[in-house]
Amino acid sequence: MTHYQMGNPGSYPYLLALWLLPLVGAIVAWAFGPQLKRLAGPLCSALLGASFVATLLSWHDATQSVATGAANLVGAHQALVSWIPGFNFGLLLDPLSLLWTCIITGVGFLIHVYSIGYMEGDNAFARFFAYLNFFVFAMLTLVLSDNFVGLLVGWGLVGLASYFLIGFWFYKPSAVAAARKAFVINVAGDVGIMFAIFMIVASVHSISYGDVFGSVGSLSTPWLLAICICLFIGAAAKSAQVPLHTWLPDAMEGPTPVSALIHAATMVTAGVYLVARCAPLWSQSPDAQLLVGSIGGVTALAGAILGCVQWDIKRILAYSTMSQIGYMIMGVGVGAYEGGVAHFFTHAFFKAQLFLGSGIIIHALANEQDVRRMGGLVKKLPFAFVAMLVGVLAICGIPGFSGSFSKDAVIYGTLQHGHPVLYAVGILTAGITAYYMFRLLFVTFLGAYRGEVDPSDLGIRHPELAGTHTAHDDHGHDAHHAPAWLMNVPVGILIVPSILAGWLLFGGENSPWAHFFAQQFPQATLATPAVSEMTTTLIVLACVAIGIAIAWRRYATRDAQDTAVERLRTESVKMPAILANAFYFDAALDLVFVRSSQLLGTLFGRLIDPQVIDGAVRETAFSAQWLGTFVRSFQTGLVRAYAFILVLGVACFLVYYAVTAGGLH
Amino acid sequence: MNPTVTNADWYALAPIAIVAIAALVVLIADLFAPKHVNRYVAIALGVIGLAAAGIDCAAAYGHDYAAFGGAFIVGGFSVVFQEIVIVAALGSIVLYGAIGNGERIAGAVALLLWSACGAMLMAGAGNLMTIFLGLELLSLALYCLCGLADRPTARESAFKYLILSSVASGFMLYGMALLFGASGSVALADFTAPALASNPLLWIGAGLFLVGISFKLSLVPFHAWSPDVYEGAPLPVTAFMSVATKAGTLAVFARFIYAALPAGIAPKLLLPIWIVAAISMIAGNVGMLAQHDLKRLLAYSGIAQVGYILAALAGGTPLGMRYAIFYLAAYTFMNLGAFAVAALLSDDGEQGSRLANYRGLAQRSPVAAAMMTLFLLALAGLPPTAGFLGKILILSTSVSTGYAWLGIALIVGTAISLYAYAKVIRAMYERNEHAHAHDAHPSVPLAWVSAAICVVVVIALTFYPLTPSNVLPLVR
Amino acid sequence: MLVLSLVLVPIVVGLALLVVRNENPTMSRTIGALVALYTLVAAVASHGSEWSYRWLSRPFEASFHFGDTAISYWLVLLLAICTLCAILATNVPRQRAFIAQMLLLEGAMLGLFLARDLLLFALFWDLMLLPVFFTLLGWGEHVATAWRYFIYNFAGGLCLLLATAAFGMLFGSTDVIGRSDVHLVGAWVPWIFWGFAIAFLVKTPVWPLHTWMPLTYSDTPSPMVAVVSAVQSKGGLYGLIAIGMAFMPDYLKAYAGIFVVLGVISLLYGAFVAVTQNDAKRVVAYSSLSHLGLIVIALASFNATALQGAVIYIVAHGLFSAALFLILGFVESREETRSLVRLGGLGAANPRLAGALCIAALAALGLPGLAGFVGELVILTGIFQAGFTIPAILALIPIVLASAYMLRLFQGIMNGPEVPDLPVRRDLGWLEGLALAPLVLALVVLGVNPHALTTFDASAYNAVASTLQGGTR
Amino acid sequence: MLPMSVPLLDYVALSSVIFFIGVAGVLIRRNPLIVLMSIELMFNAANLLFMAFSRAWAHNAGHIFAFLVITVAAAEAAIGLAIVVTVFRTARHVDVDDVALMKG
Repeated sequence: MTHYQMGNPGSYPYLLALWLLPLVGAIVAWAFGPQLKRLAGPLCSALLGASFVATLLSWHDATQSVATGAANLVGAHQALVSWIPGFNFGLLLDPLSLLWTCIITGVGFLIHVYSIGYMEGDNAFARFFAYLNFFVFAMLTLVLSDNFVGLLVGWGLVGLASYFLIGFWFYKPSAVAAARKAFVINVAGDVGIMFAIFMIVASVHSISYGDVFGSVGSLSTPWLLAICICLFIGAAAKSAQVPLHTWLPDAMEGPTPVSALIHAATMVTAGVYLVARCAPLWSQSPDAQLLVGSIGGVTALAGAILGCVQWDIKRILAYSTMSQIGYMIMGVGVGAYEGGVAHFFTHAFFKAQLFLGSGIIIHALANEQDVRRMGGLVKKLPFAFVAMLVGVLAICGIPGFSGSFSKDAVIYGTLQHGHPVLYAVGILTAGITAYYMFRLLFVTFLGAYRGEVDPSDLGIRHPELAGTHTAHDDHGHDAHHAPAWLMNVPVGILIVPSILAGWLLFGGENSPWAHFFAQQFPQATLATPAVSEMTTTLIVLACVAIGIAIAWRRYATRDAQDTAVERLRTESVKMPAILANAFYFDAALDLVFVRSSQLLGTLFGRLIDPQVIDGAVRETAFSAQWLGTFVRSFQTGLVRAYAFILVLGVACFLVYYAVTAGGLH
Repeated sequence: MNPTVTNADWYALAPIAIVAIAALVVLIADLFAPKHVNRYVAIALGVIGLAAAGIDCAAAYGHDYAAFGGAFIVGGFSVVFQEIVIVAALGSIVLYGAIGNGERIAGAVALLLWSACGAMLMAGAGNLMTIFLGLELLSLALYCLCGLADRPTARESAFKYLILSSVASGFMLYGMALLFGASGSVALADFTAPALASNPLLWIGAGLFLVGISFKLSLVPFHAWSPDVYEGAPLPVTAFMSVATKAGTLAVFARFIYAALPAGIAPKLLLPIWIVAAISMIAGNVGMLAQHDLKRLLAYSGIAQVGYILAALAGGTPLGMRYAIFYLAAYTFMNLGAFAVAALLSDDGEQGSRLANYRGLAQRSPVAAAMMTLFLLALAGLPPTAGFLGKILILSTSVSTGYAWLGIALIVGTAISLYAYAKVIRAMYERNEHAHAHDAHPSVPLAWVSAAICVVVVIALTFYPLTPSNVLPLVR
Repeated sequence: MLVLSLVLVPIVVGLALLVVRNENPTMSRTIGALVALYTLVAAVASHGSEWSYRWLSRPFEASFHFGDTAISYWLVLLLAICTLCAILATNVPRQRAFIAQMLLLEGAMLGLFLARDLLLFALFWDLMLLPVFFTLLGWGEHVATAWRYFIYNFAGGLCLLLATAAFGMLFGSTDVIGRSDVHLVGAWVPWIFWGFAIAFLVKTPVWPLHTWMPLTYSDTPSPMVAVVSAVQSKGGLYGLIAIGMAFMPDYLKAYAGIFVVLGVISLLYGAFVAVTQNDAKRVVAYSSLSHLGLIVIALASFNATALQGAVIYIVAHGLFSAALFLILGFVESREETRSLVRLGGLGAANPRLAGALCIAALAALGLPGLAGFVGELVILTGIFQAGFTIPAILALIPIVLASAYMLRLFQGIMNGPEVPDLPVRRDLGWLEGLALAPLVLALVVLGVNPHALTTFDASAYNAVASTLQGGTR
Repeated sequence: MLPMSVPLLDYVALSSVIFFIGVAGVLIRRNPLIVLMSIELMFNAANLLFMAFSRAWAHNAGHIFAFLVITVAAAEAAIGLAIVVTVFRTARHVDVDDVALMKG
């Protein structure tokens, strides 16, 4: 493919509208927050809803030209402005960005509505919605941009939104630290993309997707690999891939709707988007594919393993998110773009649902997040149970639920693209996923309520560190409770796609999904694996069954339910250090980057600057002063001494003149 | 040599004569003037005399004439230097009005005027005798002036100046004798004979002659007298001495090196002077660093400033001459201005010019502090002052004539000096709640006026760089 | 004449303010703001006009020649805006004298940027040291700082003086800034070049000539340091472009390695130190070292894109560092400390202050969508294009560090639990808000649409122009 | 020119000896009067030289110069003595080294 075309150029007012509406909402809610008060939530939600509608309308516009035969390529491309000479900015709505836009605006809308209920009574209600809308705008910038710099702008802005929202309760030191960590790691990722842009500009002299992808053939293999790696650094940071994942669990400091929207459904999948978007690059670089696929696999496995040992309900979901994104990255990494992207699609629904479900629990338990202090909630919160159950079934890949289709597509895709090891990793991870998700479900909902048990009996050593947050006092629950439906309806709506979304993939190569993306991704010639797709599904199912069985045995049998308190304590206390410390990734990053920077900073700032450089200056000044005193010391005040100096000077003169005059002869 | 003396020869001496006669008039008038106005009479007569001399002198600009067979040469060169001397004398007489002792002022004014005569004579001196005469007239009057204060330090300064200056004069005189021996003539014009270029007598004689010059210019290592004498002498005398001595001596020096040397030997012959100038730029500025007395500090500053002026002359180019004169003129006003401000603030006591008295000046007298700051900045060579432009011009000549090393010495010296000047500025702007030093003469209008004039000139010279073209020294 | 009035009005009014006896702080602030506003308007109105009057004809030609050049136009605007904002934000003891110093500083710097004559440039170069020096003496915390500032910068100024004199002698005229037919070569030129370069590098500053800078920036009252860090430091960079690059491109190219190395060291060094400083103003000071190091690399890389980026970043850095210092000044005046250890939790009670600090800090750390990012990205792209791969890679590290120290700064002041023993809080007043609004607004506008900054007419600089033509785009 | 019975060089040598005796006197002696006398010695050494050269060149400028110097030296001695008297009026011992109020 020597020429890469990005949709049909033209003017698409709806496209512009869908992009800018959330920005309007953000600015209005931010600027007039005190005046809007509680109206900010509905306003921002409405704007986002309008944005969703505009998405559909603009897609309609985009397909219009195909329908009338004016073009054969589905997509809308609107050039906007020349940012700086040579850096032109425009919007691109093609199947890939449409998918993301739909999730961002659609799921985003639901989460907004949910938030009206969840954030009710918070002091900074309007600010919250301003941030949320700003995030949506940033994320739309990211996915709708038609060039790498626009992508990077969006990339940075979503990081900022994420920073604001993680640190939303900025009076909590832990939230502040988590926000900063997330931001800094994400900037490290931005820097990767930035460097990729340098390389792209240096070789292609353009930042437009069209130009870049059109001239892939002219890039040398190492150069292409370098670009891919740099891009992937950005993707890894944003999508919490090993080893840049450590910010994601901490990011759960933010309000739960934030976790649902940003740290599950949309922002963290930006890495997937990037790899899928740059499919033309990756497809030409098998080494990059292997690398990305492997890292995705490792992340999937590591996330799943760490998910098994968490107690904070949101951290469990966070690790599961990390693991699922690992799947997606693995999929798009090895070249199974439809599969990876599909998993993003289904994951957005069921993970949003899981988070929102857990949000209902947290809300109901006055911000209790530790599953050890839950239990028996099935009777208290039946709706939450249903929501969580559907989510768990979907994430585990139980046939018929959405997750099964997409996950199988990814796992099978690895084999199709010739990566049997990753195939095995995918299957194994599926089993572990089933284990920890059902563990979550059982511990939370079955047995007796343990909220009144002394935390230390449950093995909770540092309640404040273990995720037992009782301090969201601003987040008052007593005053005007919003109607429960505000939180329940969005969750209820999400149940539908959580179950059904996967069916779009039904039918393999003839599925609507495959048709939709037919023009989007480069088609590789696929091997015909020894194992069929059906067999794969069965193997996965077997693993899942084993996982569920273990979870059942450990947490759900009558016996286990009765001895839950001791069980949980033993498990908490005897957790292997390597797991408790999450494979020491945090410590290693801290040592290598944070400590060393601080050491250098201290060395420069405390020693070299004041002592060595400024010391030299002071020494010079001092020696000037000393010279002054030295010169003074000749001024003894004695006339004869002065005369002596004078005569000495005369002697020098005379010697010079005598010698010079003598030399003339 | 033309033995006949015409009227034109006498007219050439007219400015000097006017000043000398004015001195006599001052003395006579003092006998008759009532006691309570006698100081004003003396000052007024002195100012009138100097002004008349200045006007008469200016008329000679552009009319080059070698009077008395070349003994005294009038021209643009001598006019400029004489005017500088007159300005210095005017300034210091005014300062006498500000701080002087009423009973002795007539004598001091007269001596000052005679001293100025000496310096003016030097400005036009065309042979060794005139030079010696002018030099001694200048010096003898100054010895007396230095001692004209009822302080031990003043007497000490007179004594030190007397001894050391006489020794230097002795060396210079001996050098003159050798020069005479080499050339058979005392006229500067006769030293240009090519045959003299390799005459050892000329070299040694010139060396001793230059020693005398260096002493009067207070170049290191012949500078030792100047800090003590400047500190001890009455403030107006210091002001006068710091400018007039330098002006007169520079005139002699410039005439000697520009017009009185056999062709080709200047670079070698004068090398020691340039080295000494470079050392002065550094050592003078370094010497300022540890001073606690303004007059003493300005003495060291003067040592360095002369170094800068010499750097302009090093190339021996006409432009260099002009820039040296420009810088000397600028220096005259900066220095006089600084002394004028000092006179505003201190009586002429032992402690009068201690830097400690300047602490917190900005609070007590912001305008005085601002003016002093401007003069110090000008001495340091910061814009928007003539010092800045003067340094640029000097740098440009020294760079273009192959004496870049003098330019670098100038830069290094300036950098050092800045620290010292800034120290004074800092003291003035220090916020001192217990500022006890009283300002002795806070409202002497004459001193204010002279300081203000200096401010205007120092700034104006930056924007209208007067570098008169007709200033090449002549020998006949 | 309008151009001339641009320089003279602030100086004359400043001097007049020094003399008058009226101590009403509002009056002085109003007068100062009006003058700054006048300079802003006049700067726009006089764009492209010139005024000239012969100064010297020997030993070289020199003129009082004022007029903006393609690049200095932006610096003049930046200066006028920063001064206006800083004066609006001024609230110090002895207000009248302080405003007078601010106006003198503005006048001197306007003279510097508007000078079309090298000698005039040198004159204003030294002149602009004085107001800062006097401010440090009168309002600074330590006298030693005033020394450092003065000695370093004056030493640089002396080198500039020497080089200017040599330039004049060599070329015969100093009336050259903005001329395109000046191209110096010869045995003397390297010396001249370094004379200029040292002055510029001290002023910028660049490691290891920087130790005056953190002291000065932390000791000077905020309104003054806002102008100094935002604009005065750009004098060096402007000089590098308008003099080094324009007249002696061969030497800038020949010594590019030295500049790049110094730039990279500054870049990294400043960033690492900023991470560990506890004094809020020093964090920003060291971040300046880091940011301006990048611009030095950009200029040395001799690449069209990098140069464009440098101009953008010069303006952007001016805006955000002015905003940061003003905000830190507000914080300091309220809480009487700048220690990040002591401060905290101000955001809850001061949302507007927090918002402003947030935007400024984000611009400083190069957040996409704000002006700092544009400059960084374009500079780095250019550097990389020019083949300086290693510097480009190393320059990425400070970006990450910047996010760390800028967030530490922001969070250390605004976030976290409220500190009980800090004095009573008061959010931004309308005047303070008015002072910050133009800066913050400009950061956003230039971030979204930096186009105006990139369309400067570089043909005035022959070497620059040829660089731009020879650029890859 | 008259024949010279004594070679010029001898005059030069003598005058330089006298001159350096004068210099040494200034440096060594602590009595201000002797110092003044030593200075006179230096002047007179120069005078001797002037006379000698004047004769050698058969040029009267040297004679005139010498008279000038004698006059000046007289004035100088008068002023010098006056200053010495004012400085040492109250001192019991007359010592150049006692005059050192100002230094540094």
